Amino acid sequence: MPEFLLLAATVILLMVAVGLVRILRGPADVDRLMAVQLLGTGGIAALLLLGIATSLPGAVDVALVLALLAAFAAVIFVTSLDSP
Amino acid sequence: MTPATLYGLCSAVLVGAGLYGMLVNPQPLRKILSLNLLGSGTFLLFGVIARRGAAAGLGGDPVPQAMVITGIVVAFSATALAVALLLRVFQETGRPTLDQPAPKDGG
Amino acid sequence: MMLLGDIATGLLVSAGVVFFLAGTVGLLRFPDSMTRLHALTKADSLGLGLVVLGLLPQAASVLEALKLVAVWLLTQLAGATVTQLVARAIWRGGGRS
Amino acid sequence: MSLALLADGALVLLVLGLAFWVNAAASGFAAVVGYVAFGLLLALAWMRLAAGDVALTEAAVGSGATGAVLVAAAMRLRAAADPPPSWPGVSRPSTPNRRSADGRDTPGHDGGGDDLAPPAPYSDSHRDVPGHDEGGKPGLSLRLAALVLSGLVTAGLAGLVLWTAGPAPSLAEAATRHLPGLGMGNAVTGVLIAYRALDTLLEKVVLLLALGGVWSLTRDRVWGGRPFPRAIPAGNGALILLARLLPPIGIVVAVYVLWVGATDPGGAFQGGAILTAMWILVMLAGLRDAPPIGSRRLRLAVAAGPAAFLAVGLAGFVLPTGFLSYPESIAKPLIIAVEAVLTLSIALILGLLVAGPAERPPDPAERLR
Repeated sequence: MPEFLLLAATVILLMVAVGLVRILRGPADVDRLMAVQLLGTGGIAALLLLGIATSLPGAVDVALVLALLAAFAAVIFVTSLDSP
Repeated sequence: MTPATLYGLCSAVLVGAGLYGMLVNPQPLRKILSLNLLGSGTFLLFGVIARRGAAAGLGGDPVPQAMVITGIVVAFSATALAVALLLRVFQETGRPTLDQPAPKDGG
Repeated sequence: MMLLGDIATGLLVSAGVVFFLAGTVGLLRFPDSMTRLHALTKADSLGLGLVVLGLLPQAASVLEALKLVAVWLLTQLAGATVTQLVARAIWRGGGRS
Repeated sequence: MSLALLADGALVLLVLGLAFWVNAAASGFAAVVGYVAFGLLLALAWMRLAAGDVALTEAAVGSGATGAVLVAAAMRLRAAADPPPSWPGVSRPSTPNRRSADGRDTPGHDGGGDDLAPPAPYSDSHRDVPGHDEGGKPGLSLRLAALVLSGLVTAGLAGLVLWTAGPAPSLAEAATRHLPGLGMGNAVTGVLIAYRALDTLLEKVVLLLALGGVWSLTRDRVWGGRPFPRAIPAGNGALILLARLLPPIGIVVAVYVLWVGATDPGGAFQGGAILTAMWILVMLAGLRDAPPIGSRRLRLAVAAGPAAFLAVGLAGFVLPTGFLSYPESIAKPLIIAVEAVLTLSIALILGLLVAGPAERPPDPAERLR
């Protein structure tokens, strides 16, 4: 089972990495933001998979904190659009 | 190759990339970013050393890890100060660079 | 029993991976920001949701399982808000390069 | 095991790719966004290095708080580089030229930048100078030299990593030996609060100094006022919902992270940074305004954390144990108490650092306090 979970984590990481092409290409800044958002979710998923596969202590806690802060960058982006 | 060695090589490249960016990028904001890359690379090197010092049932040596935690917080405060300075310069001059505003050729 | 849990994990995590794939492909291939946002939300909610659901049988304790569900709920909340905010920004012309 | 190495390889590739992107991106905002993603992945890398405490810190401070400061800065600089042509419902944002013109109301006090300030009160004359996205790249020879230097540094470090592949000298044994006496299971927290408490104390002082530095960049006209250019109106429904729902959860998670820090990854920094994020969120949603930096209560609160740490440390002189040491019988409650105070003070200082210097003049009533 751990092998399968590790494989899934690797695949998700690689896929999200491909999605990062959006950061490169843009064209708009919101597109870049979306790529980071996807990376955040994928990163959380990979972290959970890795954490459970290799039973790392604290991995789920780190995922919890990442999930809590997931909206943070986007909120700052949007509020600075409204009031520079 | 062990994972620790892999991350060690990663940290070496990060330090190099951060150093290069800091030297070459002309905009202060980018220099701040590169400095943070350089710092992250250094921290990661500490992490690798800590990982290799795993003993006493711990996954890594806690002393370098604790130092890195201190380092991350200090790096954040340095970044906040640098960004505040940059924004203040920007407020004064209307330009996000440290160049003199007059010459166009220097650009 | 253990086997059944493992099978469930395999199926659900694989389905989650598929939704991440869909999100990535959509983010890359869809023509404009609004449609890309749509693709993103699929990976956000369903992808992670299925992965979490699949990991539940592997959780070491009830507390860990609860934390897994909490992670998913939090990303749901964050994802929904971000989608709303970003959509508003696109609508109002924030999609400048 | 090789599969785990594959996952590590994918992670390292992603981290390095993002690092190169941060260096090479065309616009400042794109680079900053890359940096936020970079920090997030670095937290995963720390997890893989069996450093859960560091991963938490990196997620909360390295990626979260640093990312917040950088995104906000990039947005401000970007707004200057190309102001939005039309922005329905929102008045044209005040440009920096405008602001610096305001700053000239009090020449002499403002100091320093006067000869650099644009001559006219407000003109578009600076529009056609190169924006921050271009700017003078150094010449080819200099770039080559920088490349060689960075390459040498990288090669040196890589050689070091490969050459010293064996187990490193470790203080893990020594660190774990006395943990039971402190009533703790997490060696990293033990190092931070007990063995190397002086570092942690001085780090608080560094945070205070940085805050002093940031505040000293306030213009005289608005000294003692509030951060952010103007009060943020509470208008955006989705954001307000998030800012009402998330902070209670965040506070619970922060307390959990602080509490679990005694035995598992977690602690004061991580908990404090989570609280900071919640506070910033509430401010950005317009539910609470930022505090005026001239307020005496605020300053006392800022100083309270380091002061409490120092007081406990000095108490060690009176009791027969020594500076910054804990009497063994009450070590655990004392450490938890110190950590709780530290968490609050860290949250406050980090939040004020993210908010930045004051940009609005204080209310007359506040000025009197």
